[in-house]
Amino acid sequence: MIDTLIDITLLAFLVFTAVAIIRMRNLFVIIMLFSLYSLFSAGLFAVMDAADVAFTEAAVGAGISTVLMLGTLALTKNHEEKPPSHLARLPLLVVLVTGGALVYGTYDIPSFGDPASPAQTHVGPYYIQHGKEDTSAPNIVTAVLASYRGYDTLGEVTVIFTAGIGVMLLIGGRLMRKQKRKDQR
Amino acid sequence: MIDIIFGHYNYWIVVVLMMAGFYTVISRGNLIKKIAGINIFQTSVFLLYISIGYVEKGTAPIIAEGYTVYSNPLPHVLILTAIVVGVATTALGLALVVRIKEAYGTIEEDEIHDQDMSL
Amino acid sequence: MKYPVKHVISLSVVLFLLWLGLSGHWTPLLVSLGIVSTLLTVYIAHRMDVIDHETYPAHMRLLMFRFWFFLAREIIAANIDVIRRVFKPGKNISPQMIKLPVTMETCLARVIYANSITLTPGTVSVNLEKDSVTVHALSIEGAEELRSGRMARAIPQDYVEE
Amino acid sequence: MKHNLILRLIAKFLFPVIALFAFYVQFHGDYGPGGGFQAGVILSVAFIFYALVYGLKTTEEILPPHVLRLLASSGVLIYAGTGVVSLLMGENFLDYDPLSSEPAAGQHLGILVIELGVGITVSSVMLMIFYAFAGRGQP
Amino acid sequence: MTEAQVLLLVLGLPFIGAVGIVLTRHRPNLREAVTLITASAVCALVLMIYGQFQAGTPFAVDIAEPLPGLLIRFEIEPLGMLFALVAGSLWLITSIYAIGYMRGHHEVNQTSFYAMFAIAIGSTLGAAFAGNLLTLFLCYEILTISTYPLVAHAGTAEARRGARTYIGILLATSIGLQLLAILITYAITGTLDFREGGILADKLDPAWAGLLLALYIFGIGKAAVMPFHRWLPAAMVAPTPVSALLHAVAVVKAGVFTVLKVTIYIFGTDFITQSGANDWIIWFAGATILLASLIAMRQDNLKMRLAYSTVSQLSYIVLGALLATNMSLLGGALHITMHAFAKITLFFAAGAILVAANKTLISDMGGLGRAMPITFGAFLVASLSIIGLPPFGGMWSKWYLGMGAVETGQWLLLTVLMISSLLNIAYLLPIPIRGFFGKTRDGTHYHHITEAPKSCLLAMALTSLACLLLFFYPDPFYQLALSAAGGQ
Amino acid sequence: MILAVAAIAILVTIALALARAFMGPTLYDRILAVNMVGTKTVLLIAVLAVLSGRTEIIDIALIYALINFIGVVAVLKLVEHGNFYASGEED
Amino acid sequence: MIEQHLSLLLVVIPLIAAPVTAMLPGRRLPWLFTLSVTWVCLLLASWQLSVVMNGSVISYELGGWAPPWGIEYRIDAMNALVAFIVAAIAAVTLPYALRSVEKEIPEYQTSLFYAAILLCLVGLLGIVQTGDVFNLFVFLEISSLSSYVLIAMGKQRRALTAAYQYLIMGTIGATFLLIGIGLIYAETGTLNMLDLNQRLQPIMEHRTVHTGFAFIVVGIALKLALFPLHLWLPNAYTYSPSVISVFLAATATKVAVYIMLRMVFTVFSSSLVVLTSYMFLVLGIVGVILPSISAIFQTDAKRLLAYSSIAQISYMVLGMGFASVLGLTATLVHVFNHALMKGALFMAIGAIVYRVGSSRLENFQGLGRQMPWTFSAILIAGLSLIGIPGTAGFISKWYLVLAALEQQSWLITGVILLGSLLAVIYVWKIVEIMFFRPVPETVIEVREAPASLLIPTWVLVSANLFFGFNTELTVDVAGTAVRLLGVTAP
Amino acid sequence: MILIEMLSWLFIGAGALLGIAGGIGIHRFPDFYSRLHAAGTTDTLCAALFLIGLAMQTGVSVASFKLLLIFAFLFFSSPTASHALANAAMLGNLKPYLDENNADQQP
Repeated sequence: MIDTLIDITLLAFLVFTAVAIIRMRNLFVIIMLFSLYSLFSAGLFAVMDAADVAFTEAAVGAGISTVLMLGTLALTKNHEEKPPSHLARLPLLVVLVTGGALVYGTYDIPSFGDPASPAQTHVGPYYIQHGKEDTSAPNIVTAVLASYRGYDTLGEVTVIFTAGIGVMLLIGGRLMRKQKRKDQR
Repeated sequence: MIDIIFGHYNYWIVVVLMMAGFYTVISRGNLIKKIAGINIFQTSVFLLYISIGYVEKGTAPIIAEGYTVYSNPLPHVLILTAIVVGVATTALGLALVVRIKEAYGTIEEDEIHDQDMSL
Repeated sequence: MKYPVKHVISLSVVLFLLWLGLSGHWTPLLVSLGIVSTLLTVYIAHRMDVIDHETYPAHMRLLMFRFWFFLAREIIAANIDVIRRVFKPGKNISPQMIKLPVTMETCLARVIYANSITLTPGTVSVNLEKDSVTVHALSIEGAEELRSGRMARAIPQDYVEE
Repeated sequence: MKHNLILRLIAKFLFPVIALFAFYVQFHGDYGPGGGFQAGVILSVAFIFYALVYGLKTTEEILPPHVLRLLASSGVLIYAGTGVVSLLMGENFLDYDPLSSEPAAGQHLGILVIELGVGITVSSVMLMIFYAFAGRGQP
Repeated sequence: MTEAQVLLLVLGLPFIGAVGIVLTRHRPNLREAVTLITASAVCALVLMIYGQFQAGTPFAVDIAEPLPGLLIRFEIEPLGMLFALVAGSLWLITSIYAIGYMRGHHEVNQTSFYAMFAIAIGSTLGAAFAGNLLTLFLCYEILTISTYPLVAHAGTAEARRGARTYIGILLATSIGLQLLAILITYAITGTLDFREGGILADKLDPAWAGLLLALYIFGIGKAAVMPFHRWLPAAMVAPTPVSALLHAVAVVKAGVFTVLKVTIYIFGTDFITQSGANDWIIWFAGATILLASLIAMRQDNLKMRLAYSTVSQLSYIVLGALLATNMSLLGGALHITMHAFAKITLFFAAGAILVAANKTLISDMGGLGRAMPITFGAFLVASLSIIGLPPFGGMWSKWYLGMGAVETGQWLLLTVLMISSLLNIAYLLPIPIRGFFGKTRDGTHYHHITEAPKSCLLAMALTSLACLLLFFYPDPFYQLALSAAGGQ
Repeated sequence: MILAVAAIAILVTIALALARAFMGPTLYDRILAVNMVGTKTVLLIAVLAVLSGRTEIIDIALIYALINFIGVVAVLKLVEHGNFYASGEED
Repeated sequence: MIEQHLSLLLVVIPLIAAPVTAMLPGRRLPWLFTLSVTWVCLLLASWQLSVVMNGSVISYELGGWAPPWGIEYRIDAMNALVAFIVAAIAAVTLPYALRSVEKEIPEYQTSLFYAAILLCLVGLLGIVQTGDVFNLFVFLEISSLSSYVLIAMGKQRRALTAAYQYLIMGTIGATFLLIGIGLIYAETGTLNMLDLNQRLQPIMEHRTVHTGFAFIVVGIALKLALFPLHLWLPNAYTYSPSVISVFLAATATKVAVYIMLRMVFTVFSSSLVVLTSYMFLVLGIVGVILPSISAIFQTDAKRLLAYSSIAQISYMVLGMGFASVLGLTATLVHVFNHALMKGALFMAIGAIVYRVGSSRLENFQGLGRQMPWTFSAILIAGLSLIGIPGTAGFISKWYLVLAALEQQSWLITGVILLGSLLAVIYVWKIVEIMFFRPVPETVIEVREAPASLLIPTWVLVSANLFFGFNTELTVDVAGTAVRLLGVTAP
Repeated sequence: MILIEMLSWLFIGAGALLGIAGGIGIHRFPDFYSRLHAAGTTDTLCAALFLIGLAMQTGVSVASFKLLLIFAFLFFSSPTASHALANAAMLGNLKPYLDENNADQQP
């Protein structure tokens, strides 16, 4: 029961934060609220028994992403968003259609927490039953991440690597020129 | 009806969150705010996944004595990967914003557009 | 900058104990990984030049108990005071901005002083300078209390060598 | 922010703790929440913290960008290399069974190694990205 | 050499020649020698093939199979042989003419001119020898594109505009209508081979036959049936040899040749007549004949007048094809030859006048014939051939076309033909008459004007002689046309 | 039981702090409120961990306590210096 | 023994090569290394294609875990064909890259630039090879992220906004895909494509499945630049460095088409397809005509080609819309052929940019005579784009129209032909300016592009001609692929 | 055992009250600096009470060690953050609301 309460309250916080982010115009505040948003999501993940995800979201959403956004803000030195010049009707329509589709789509989705849903009966249980003896890692998430779906994780590392290369190419000139001088020496 | 509400409120609120993020991305002209919007959008999708993996009276999928019902680890793994992808995208997007600011002197979409047009 | 080997050792020991406490799995593999991790951390810290007596006082004596106790009592009392003010209807506070002299010699002591002021509800150190600290106090009483120097005297000065 | 005495001191004190915590998370991924990615992020955050307090230049002297580039690449290579090793041992890519005498132990070892690869790449890339952002526009 | 190799050689030679021309671009004499040698070789080969073909040797070669069951295939049959003979022999003559003309007129970019010319002829020969509709279409399109730079040769804004109309109409009709027709044909029959008696006969609902035929007739834009004839006058911005060879022989004849091929081998004459597919399209051809003649009368620019004359004459052949009787087909096929020789002479003459006197308007040509008697003499001969008066080759084709009309009882069409002949007289004969007997506008005499360069004169003489010869000795072409038309 | 009460109390506190974060009025008020929400969330997660009995979750609280602090430091550095590269050596 | 791993190595070799490239110093060394890697990939891809050409299927279990618990590589004729396209284009682009990159990218960025190209290749190949929907998403992101960066490396500042726009649109697309995958996962509990197919069949009427399908289709459509969602594409192709325009134009959207085919026909393959086919047909019709008209009015050659790409993509979408054997064959053949022609065109334009420094059409005046080889390349590839017989483009148009005729849809037949006519206009616009406009007085002599740019261009041009005559590879493989997709409708 | 349980309840209950009081405080106080007192200071004690209470529940284990570690960490970081925030506000020229009765005010 208390789980449900926390769940609902955190969801409500998320909604408030999201609405506030849309309405606020000071980018500084937006970024801080965004970090709160991440934090609440991390809390929700924890409530929904996704410890690893909560961990990651806390580290990434509230840590790295926020710092990077602040760094951008420092460079752009533009703290106030311009007020929207007109009511964005088309985006609103698109969003409503998308949202409508999603609500329509969730009608047939198995109930929240239903242990008999396909997701809980098909592939997932295998990992829980065999994960520990297959990989000798009690944390099944790690077992799946690193072994059963290790290839996805290789892709994930590659994604990060790509981002690193990308950022270096885009704004890392200073760092690389230093490197270049060292090479020449 | 009441069953549907209780079984789905989580999804619905998540949908609302997604819409909020999505709306921020497509309606706002400030480049940083767009990135923030994208992040909100993605985080909400993560919530959707985790909701799918949640099991009533379950616990985190770390095998231990005394627990038999665990939540589904697969969505967790997927979302871990997706979070990483999200932060990578954010980093790149922000790097682009920095460059755009240097090149145009503004990070407002309509001002950038005006500058491009006046060429 | 050269610093005593004992700082390095004390830091290593503290960190390794921390590892053991966090880990909870005392298998050979994890303990050896713990040793590796500790050494790596110490190496980085060494490169960073952050190992010195200020942070890892190998000689820090446990006699600081007296201070801790003092601080805890202050914190509790001050908390009650702030709560009272929160619930007191009408005009409940009279904020002050005061400047206090700082007489401590070492950096560590000054930092402890400033942080203690902050920790004690009702007063916040706003700016710590070479020989003074600016404090924002919630009430006249709080300001007076600080002026009296009771807190300053409680800061243990004697454990700092050199 | 170095002139802020309090922060400087606290940073000195906290940095090793955070770094050690990162290593803890790195190596306990198979027992509790965490793993290479989270550890990488925490480690990079520790350095970011140091850079915030002591300045970017100092940090770059401790951990130069070209070393980071090297580390970022090597993390990916460690991961993929593990897969190649399993190939060489006659199994499918990323099948850790042959890494040790018995499959479960092999899996354990494999997971440990690839998590290390993840951690190295993530921490170095994150820090690299931070360097790039923080140092942009530096005189 | 096997037959297949010979066939490949004759098809490949122009392209090899084009490469040779490009390679020798810095030495004009050598370049033109290459052109002449290639043209002679092609002419000789075509004649050789003709000889063997008459002896009964089959020629066929498959190049590739781009689509399952659809080959790029070359095969010689009588109609193609006829067309190849015309194109091959006239290329040699035109080359001779072109050398004189281009030098006399100081044209720029002569290399690309000669090279594209060779490619155009190569694709014309390809179209002539095409073994199925796909191959024909392929060559047809290459021809369109390779002639575009020739039309736009001058590079002036006017030339570009003309060339744009040219390529626009030709590509649009071929892609929009002809390709569609081909695809429909393929979708219905599963083949695109040329077959005696047609391939559509039992497959297509006769009710739709008319529509499909219309797609073909209008889709083959090179046949210039109104309303898709605008490209031909527009292409008159090209240098005269281009107009002569391409717009009197290669391009337009490729169009009507395709029309003949489609009617004979795709639809089959029986199917056309039985299904009534030709009922109404034929009137487009008839109307084109008359309207184009009428327009031609009103043109003062000589080349434009000739262009509209060509439009009109092409529809004779289309008419012959659409009547779909043995006689009319024979007439249509023969007209390819007859009209080619006559019209090329006319264009040669027009070019010669331009080079020698720098005149393009008919109204300026009074008395010019006295300064350039050979040119105007050739012009007269060719005009008479076009009108269809004996003793010139043009008589035969008109005769058989008329017979075809009579055979089917289309008296109205016969009338059209008659009127058209009268109109021909009206717009062609005044030119030589004015040339020989007219006065200059301001009454002066042309002292400074002499005949065109020798090579131009030579070419004109050859073709006008051919017009005469074809009356007395039409036999090679007659035989080929006859076997193509299905009678023996 | 008491843990449930604790959780609710923390949620209420977070709600109050959140309201301050939305209302401002100054930037510093917001930072303050965000920081407070952060600390309280750390507690919430800790309570949750004990509540569910899965003490592994405490790691999340620990990490968040770290990250939150560093986030605030970053914000302050930006407010004070306007950039991330300054070393502060100048004075 | 190694043979069973070759399909995997096709992805893993560039993946390992990318970080190595990032560490190499200088200009030539990274290039040489990347070049050899792409050629090895081409070899592997050809081998793979030759194996599955006869209709057999390669299955590879990553990590030794059997699907659906582990990730599976599942390669049939369609994957192999698309992988071959990608590898081939990469192998041709790399020789071209040397001179072009030297001119457009500063030296200190060279090695990272090549690493990014390799990563993009890894992503594209990974998408194509995998049989797991989430793995597909991950590799999709690798390719997307690297292409954002590569696009942003263009010299003009608008490259930055183009990349940003692409990033936003691409991320929205990827997130939609993620939502779709999530909904489907909630309904089936699996991520393996084959398994999904089987488990989806009995629950096709579920609204969640419908919504998931819709989100997947919209998400891919964003990546595909399907007509109303194409806004990112023109800028992205216009302002990116020449090499990247070539590579992305020839591969990225093709791979997106592949994903669409795979998702719609392998994963869902049922009554839902009928629904989408109408949408595809409508969007395809509009998408052929409007972008073609836009292309006509462009004043920048690259931009013109980009709009033409959108129109060409719509042809592929039309083929999908028919959902028939012929239609899908047409789509696959066009995927192949369009890669050839757009690759050649962008390469030729890149050669001009190399000499002239701009891709604006006004600077192209009279270049035809100064750069005859480049010009003829543009001409031939342009003819292929129009669909003149004898070129590869004709083959795809042929099948497409046949597919339309088969279903007696005269409207679409007309649209396809009209699209070709519009292509005539915009191709001719370039040709005319290059060849028949006099060179402006102010322009100094321009030389023909260097051989290292011309040879790859002409390799593709020749391929355009070759595949216009020899369709054994394209049509046969496409036919096999379609047969394996299990499309039975006429 | 029951004693520890009771003590833990007491600690947690006190912490909860303190937390809520702090939350109300940041709404009742008029300006940033005074709110800082309400938030920052109650934070420390509130967290301490909570964490100690929780640690009592878990008994001697890795978990309680970690809880105490969190406490130690907060104990150092929280005042630092408060101080830094106040410092930044002052440098940012945010004027405090001061009691005008008091003439003693400085800077």
